[in-house]
Amino acid sequence: MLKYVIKRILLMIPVLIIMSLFVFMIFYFAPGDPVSRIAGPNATPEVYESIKKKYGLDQPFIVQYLRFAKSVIEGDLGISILQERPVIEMIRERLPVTLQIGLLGFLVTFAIAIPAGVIAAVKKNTAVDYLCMTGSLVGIAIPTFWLGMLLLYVFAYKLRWFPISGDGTARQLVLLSFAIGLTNAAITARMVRSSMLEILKQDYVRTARSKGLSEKIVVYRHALKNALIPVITLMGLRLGWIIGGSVALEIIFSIPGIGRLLVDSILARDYPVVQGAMIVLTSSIILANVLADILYTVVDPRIRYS
Amino acid sequence: MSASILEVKNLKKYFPAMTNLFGKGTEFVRAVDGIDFYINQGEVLGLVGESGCGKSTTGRTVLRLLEPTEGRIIFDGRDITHLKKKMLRSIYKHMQLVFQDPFASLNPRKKVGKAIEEVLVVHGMKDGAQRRERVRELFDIVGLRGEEDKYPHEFSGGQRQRVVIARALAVNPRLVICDEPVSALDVSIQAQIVNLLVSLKNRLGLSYLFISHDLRVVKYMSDRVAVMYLGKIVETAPAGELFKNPAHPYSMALLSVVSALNPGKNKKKVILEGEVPSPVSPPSGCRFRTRCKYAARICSEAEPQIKCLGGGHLVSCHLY
Amino acid sequence: MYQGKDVEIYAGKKLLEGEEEKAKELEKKNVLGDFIKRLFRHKGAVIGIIIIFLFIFTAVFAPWLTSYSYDKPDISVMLKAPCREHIFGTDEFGRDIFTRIVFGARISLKVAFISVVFSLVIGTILGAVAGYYGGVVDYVISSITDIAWSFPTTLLAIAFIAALGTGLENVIIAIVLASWSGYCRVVRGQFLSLKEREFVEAARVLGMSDARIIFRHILPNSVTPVVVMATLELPKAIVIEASLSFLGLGAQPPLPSWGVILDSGKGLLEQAPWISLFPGLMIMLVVLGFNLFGDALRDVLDPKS
Amino acid sequence: MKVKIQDARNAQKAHNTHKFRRFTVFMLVFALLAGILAGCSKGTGSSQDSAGTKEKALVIGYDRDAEIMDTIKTSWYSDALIYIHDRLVTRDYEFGYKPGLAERWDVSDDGLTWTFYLRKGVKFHDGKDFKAEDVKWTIDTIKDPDTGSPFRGDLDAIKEVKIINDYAIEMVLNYPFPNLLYNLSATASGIHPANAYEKYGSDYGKKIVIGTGPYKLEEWISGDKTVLVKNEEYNWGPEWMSNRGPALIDKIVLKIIPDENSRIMELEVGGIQLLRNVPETYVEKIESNPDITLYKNPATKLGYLACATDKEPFTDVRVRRAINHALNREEIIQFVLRGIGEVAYGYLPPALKDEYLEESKDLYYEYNPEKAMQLLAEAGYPDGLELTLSADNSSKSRKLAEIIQSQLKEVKIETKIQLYDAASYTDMLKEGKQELFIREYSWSNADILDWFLLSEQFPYPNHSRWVDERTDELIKYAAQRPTWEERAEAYKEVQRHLIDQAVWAPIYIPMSMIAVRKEVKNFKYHPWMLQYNDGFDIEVK
Repeated sequence: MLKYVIKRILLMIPVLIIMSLFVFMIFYFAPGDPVSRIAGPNATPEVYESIKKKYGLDQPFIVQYLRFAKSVIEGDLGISILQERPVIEMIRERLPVTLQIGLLGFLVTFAIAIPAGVIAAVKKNTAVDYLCMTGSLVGIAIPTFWLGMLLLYVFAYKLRWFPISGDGTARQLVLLSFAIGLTNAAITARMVRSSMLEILKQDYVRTARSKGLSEKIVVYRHALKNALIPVITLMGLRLGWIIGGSVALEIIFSIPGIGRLLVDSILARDYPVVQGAMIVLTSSIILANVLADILYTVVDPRIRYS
Repeated sequence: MSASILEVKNLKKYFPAMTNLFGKGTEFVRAVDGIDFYINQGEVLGLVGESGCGKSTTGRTVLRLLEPTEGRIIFDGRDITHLKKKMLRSIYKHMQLVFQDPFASLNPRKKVGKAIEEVLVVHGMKDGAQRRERVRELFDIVGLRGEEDKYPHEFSGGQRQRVVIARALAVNPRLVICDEPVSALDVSIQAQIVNLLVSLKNRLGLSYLFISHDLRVVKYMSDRVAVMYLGKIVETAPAGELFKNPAHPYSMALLSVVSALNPGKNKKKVILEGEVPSPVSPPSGCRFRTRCKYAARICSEAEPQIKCLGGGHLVSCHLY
Repeated sequence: MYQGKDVEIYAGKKLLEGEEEKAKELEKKNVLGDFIKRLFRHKGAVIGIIIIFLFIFTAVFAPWLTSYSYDKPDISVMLKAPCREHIFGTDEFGRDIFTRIVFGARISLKVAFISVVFSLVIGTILGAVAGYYGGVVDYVISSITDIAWSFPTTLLAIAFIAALGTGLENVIIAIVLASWSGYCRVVRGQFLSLKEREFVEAARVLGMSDARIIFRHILPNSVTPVVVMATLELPKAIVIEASLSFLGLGAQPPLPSWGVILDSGKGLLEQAPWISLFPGLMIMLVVLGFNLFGDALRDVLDPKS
Repeated sequence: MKVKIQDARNAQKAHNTHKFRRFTVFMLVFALLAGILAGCSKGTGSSQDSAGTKEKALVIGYDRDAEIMDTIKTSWYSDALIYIHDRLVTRDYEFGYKPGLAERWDVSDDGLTWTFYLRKGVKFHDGKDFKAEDVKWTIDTIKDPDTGSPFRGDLDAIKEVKIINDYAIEMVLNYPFPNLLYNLSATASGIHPANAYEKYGSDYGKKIVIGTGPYKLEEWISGDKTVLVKNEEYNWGPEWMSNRGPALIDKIVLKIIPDENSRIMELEVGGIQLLRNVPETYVEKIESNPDITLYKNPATKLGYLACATDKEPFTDVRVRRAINHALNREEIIQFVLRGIGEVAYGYLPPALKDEYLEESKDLYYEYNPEKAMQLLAEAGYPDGLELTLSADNSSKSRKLAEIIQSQLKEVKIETKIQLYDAASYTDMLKEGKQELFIREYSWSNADILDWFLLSEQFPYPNHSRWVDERTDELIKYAAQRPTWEERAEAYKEVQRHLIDQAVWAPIYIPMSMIAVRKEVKNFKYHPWMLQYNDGFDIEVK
C-alpha cells in the first residue's frame, strides 16, 4: 500500500513537467504579456522594454523555462511578475479559502446526496424516487454561476440572511458552498442511487436480510458502505471540478480564492502565478485521487494495490 | 518420421505479479517455465494438465499472442520467436487457433459468413464471388451448409464451434492449435466436434496442438500426449503408451481419475492431496513433490532431468 | 493501476458482458426495432427527445420562427417586459429576446455538436491506441488524460482562450482540448477489457492488421458507452460555451449566444429580469433534455434494467 | 437456540461498535467544521475596538485590487495610495495648482530651473522627518531605468534633482515644461521616505507602505480588502481643504467586490458606503433609493472610435470623415450609457476648461448618413466597405461595438466584430492588426494628445498609427510653451487640426458617477482627483 502511494506520488513528477511545459508554451506564444499590465496603457516603448528586461521576458523560450524550472526545484515557485511577491506566498493566502469552500461544498454534497440517493434506491419507482431523481436532473441542469447569482439575490440581497460579499465570517461561505454543493449533490445522488440498487441486488445483502437483520441495518451498515465505493472515487475526481466551478462563484461572492487568482493571472499573463497555481492544483487533484484510492481500501478491504 | 512442423525449445512465459516503482516486475507468475516439445507433420500432440498449469499460455505463446519471456519457437523450420508483427501475418496463414468459447471468439455484431469473408479479404482474396464460393465451401466442410447469413447468437454452441473451425480453415492452415475446443460444449455435442476435427485432419492433412484437461478426448484425438504440471512438461509419450503405462506419479494420478470412471477396469483411484502450489514461488526441486506420495529427499534438492524410457516416452522424475 | 479505480471501465465492462446475454436472448434481426421500442417506452427518453427535437427544430428554422432581427437595435422598444409583440420581452437595445434566444440556439447547437464530434474522434483514437498497445504508449497517454480529465474544464478553456483569442472557433477548440480526455478514458477502459477477449485474439491470429482490429472489431463493440457519454457531453459543451460567452470570451457580438444574453441582463435583474431569466431557463431546459435522453439511453442499453 | 443467542449478541455488539463509529465520525466532522469556522472568523474586519467604542469606518467598494501598493512601480494605483502619500503639489476644486508638501515654488525665467520650498514639521508614518532627500530619492528612483517605473516617461523633462538644503530642492529640466506641476500632483508622484527599498526590503509595497498622508496602511489582504487607519499626527493638509488636521473618520476600508452586480447590492444593503464608477445600467435603480445620493459630473474621459490611419481605406480623409458622419452619437449614448453622458465633439473632455477647444461643437461631423455615403462614394467606395471592428471584451465595449456596427451598416460599411481580452488587446494594437477599434481614455491633461498622436509614439501608444508632420509640429510647439496659458492656446490649434483631419471619431464623454450612502456626511465632489476629500472632510454617522 505504502509503495503504491509512493509510486503514485512519484508518477506526479513527469506529469507536472509535461503540464508546466505546456502552460509555459501557451503563455510564451499567446498574445499579450504581463508588462502591458504593469506599464499601463500610456507607457512609452522605452519604459516598456526596460520592464520587460527587468523580468527577463526578453529571453528566449528555453532560457525562461529553465529558469522557472530551476526555481521550482529550489523549492520556490518563482516570483509573481505583477505583484513582485513569491508565488508560494500568494497561493498560501488564497488556497485556504478555496479549500474551505471545497470542503463545505463536499459536506453539502454528502448531506444532500447520500440520503436522497439511498431513499430513492430503497423506495425505487415510488413517488419519492421520482421526486429525488427529477430534482437531481434539474440540479445538474442549472448552470452554477446562474444559481449563485439567484441565491445571492434572494437570500443575501432580498432576505438579508447572509452577507453579499465576504465579511470575514463563516456566514459568507454558506451560500457559496450551497451553490457548489447543490449541483455536485445532484450528480452524486444519482450515483449513490444506482450503486445502491446494484448492491441491494447482491447475494450478501439478501443473506443479511434472510438472517433477519432489520432493514435499516441492512441498508445502512451493509449496503451503503459498499455503495459508497464508486462515490468516493467520483469525489476524488470531482475536486478539480469544485475548484473550477468555484471560479465564477468566487467572483460573484467576492471571495479571494485560488480560482480567482488563477483567472486574474491568466488574463494578466502573470505566468509564474499561473504555473504555480496549476502545479498546486494538479498535485492536489492527484493527491485527492490517491486519497480516494486509500479510502477505497478502508471501505473495501478486499481491494489491494500493488 | 517426417520433419516436425513445430518445435518449441525451453519456452518460458512469466507474468509480472509485483512491480517496483519503475513498473519493472520483481515477482513473476511462472506460467510456462521452460518447456520443450515438437509436433510432426500430420501429427496431433495432446497437451493435458489441470487448469492453471500453463496449457493455454503455451498455446497463445506459440502463436505469439503473448510475447515469450525466453526460449525459441520454430515453425516449419523458421524461428518465429522474434518475428516482427507484420511478418507474423504470413505465419498465421499456416498456423491457426480454435478457442474454448466459440461465442467469445466470434464478433457478435457480424454475420458469420461476412466474418469469414473478412479473413479472406485480409489474406488477399480480392474477388467477391470467389470469396463467397470459398465461404460456401468452408461451411460445407464443417457441416453448416447454407448457414452463412446468420449472426453468432442464432447458432447453438456446437454450430458456433463449427463456424470457428471453418474460419480457422479459411486460410488453409497446416497447424491448428485447439485450446479446449470442446470443453464448453455439451457432452453429446463434444463427440461431433471431435469427430469433425479428426476427419478434417485426415482430409486436409492438418497437425494439431490439442490442449485439453479432458483425458478421454485427448486419448481419442492424440498421437502423442504431453502432460503439464505447474509450467513444466513432466511426461511425453505416444498416446497408447502413456495411457497404458504412465511413468510420472502425476500422470498416474490424472489417469486414475479417468479409469475410475471407466467401469470396465478395476484400478484404484489415486487421489491427489494438497493444493496446487503458487506459480509465483514454485517448490524447489521437483515441483510435484509437495503432492507426490513417492517424494524422497532428492526431490526437494534437485530438479529431475528428462529421461528417455524408449519408444519416445520421456519423463522427468527422480524415480527413473 | 488504472483498472482498480476506473469507474467507467467497470461500468463499460458490465455493459458489454450484459449485452451478450441480451444478444443471446434477442430474436432475429430485431436489435434496432427493439431498442427503439424500449426507448420510447422510457418516459425520460420521450421527454428528452421532445426537448432535443424542439431545440434542434428551433435552431434549424430560426429565421422562420420570428419576424424580428436579432441584431438590429430599436430605441423605441427598449427594455419592454414580455407582452404580445415580444413574448420574452426586449433587451437594452430594444431587441426581441425571443428572437435572440431562437438564433442563440443555433450557436449552442453548432458549438456543442462540432466540439463533441471532434473531442470524440480525438479521444477515441487516443484511448484506442492507449488501450490496445499498452506499455509506454499507454502510460504517456493515460497520464496526460488523467490530468486533463481531472482538471477543471472551465479553467482549461479560459487558459486556451487566453492563448488563442476570443471567438466561437476558439471556444470550440478550447472545449475539444478540455473534453477529449473523457472519451479517451472510456475507450481505453473498453479496449483494456476487450483486447483480451477471444474474438480479438482470433482476429489477430487470422492475420488482421492492428488498425483493422481496432476499428473494425473492437471499436464497434465499445460504441455504446461512447455514445452515452457523447449525449451527456453535449449539454456540458453548451454550458461551457454559455459561460465563456458570459465572460466575454466566446461568441462575438452581435451573435446572440445565450451566455451573451445572460450577461446583458446581469445588471438588470430587477429592472428587466426577463433578460437573464429566459436564456437561463433555456440552458436549463436543453441540458435537462440531453441528460434525460442520455440517462435513458444508458438504461435502455443496459440489459439489466 | 444457543446459536441464535450468539447471533443476536453479535448483532448487538456490531450495532454498538457501529454506533460508536458513527459517533466518532460525527465528532470528526464537527471538529473539522469548527476548525473551518474558526479559521474564517480569524480575519474579521470587526468595527469594535478593544474598548468597545464604535469606530468610525468608511467602506468603499472597488472592482479591482492593486497589484503592488507602490506608486513607483505600478500603473494601477489603489486609492489607498492617495491617502497614504502626500505630493509636492495639489489641485483644488477649481483645478488650480496649490501647495502640498511644497509650500511654494519658483521657476527661472528660461523655465528650466524649478525650486521647491518644502513644508517643515511633516513626519512620515515611521516617525522620520520629511526632508529634501526624500523628494530626491523618490524622483531619482522613478527615473532610474533599473526600477522599471511606468511613470519614468512622465518625468523625462527632469534632468537632475539637487538638494539645496533640508527644506529646499531644485529641479533642473532638459527643456521648458509647464506640465511639470501636473505630473508632480499625480498619484504616481507621492513622496516616499528616502531609501525605503533598502530599509524595508521586499515587504515594501506589500506589507509596508510609508508616506506622510492622513492615513496609514494597517492591513492589505490582496484581492479582498485594504484597511487604512487615521494618522493622528497629521496637520499638514492642503490649505484649500476645510479640514487640515487629522481625518474625521478612524478607518477607511477599501473592499474588493469584483462583480458589479454584487457591488451595487452591497451598496444598497449598506455593506459599503461609497462607490465610484457606478455603471450606467444601475443609475435608475440607485436614484430611486432614498438612502443613496448619486453625484453625476462629466468625467475627464473620452470614448472614441479610431482606425489605423496608415492603412487603406483610412488613408483617405474622406473615409475618416464619412465614418464620423455615420455615427449617431446621441443614440449611442442612449443605448450604451442609458442617456447618461455627453456627446464628444472634440479630442479632449470639456472638463479640462483651459485646454478644451470651445468651438469643437461647430466644427465636428454631425450625424448625416447621406453625407457619409456620398463621401465614401467620392473616395471610391460607392458600394461600401467591409472592415473589422475590434474592442476589448468588457460589457460596455461589447455593447458599444454592437451599436457602432449597426450604425455603420446604415452607410454600407459592414463590420465584423473581434473582441480581445485586455492583455491581448494592447498586444494586437501594438502589432498593428487593427482596422477600426474602440477605446476610451481617462486623463485630465492635454498632453494625452502627445501620447496618442505624435509620430514618435508610433506604433504604440500611437495606436491610430497617425504619422503627420503638421500634428507633430503643432504638438511640440504647444508642449514646450513656457507658460500654462500659452500652452493651452497652442493645444487648441492642435485640436482644430485633428478635427479637420478626422483622425478619430470622438463619441461620448461619460459621467463620473459616485454613489454615497446617507451615513456619509460632508461629501464634496472633487472634479480632478475624485478621491481627494474623502480622507479629510468626510464623516460617517
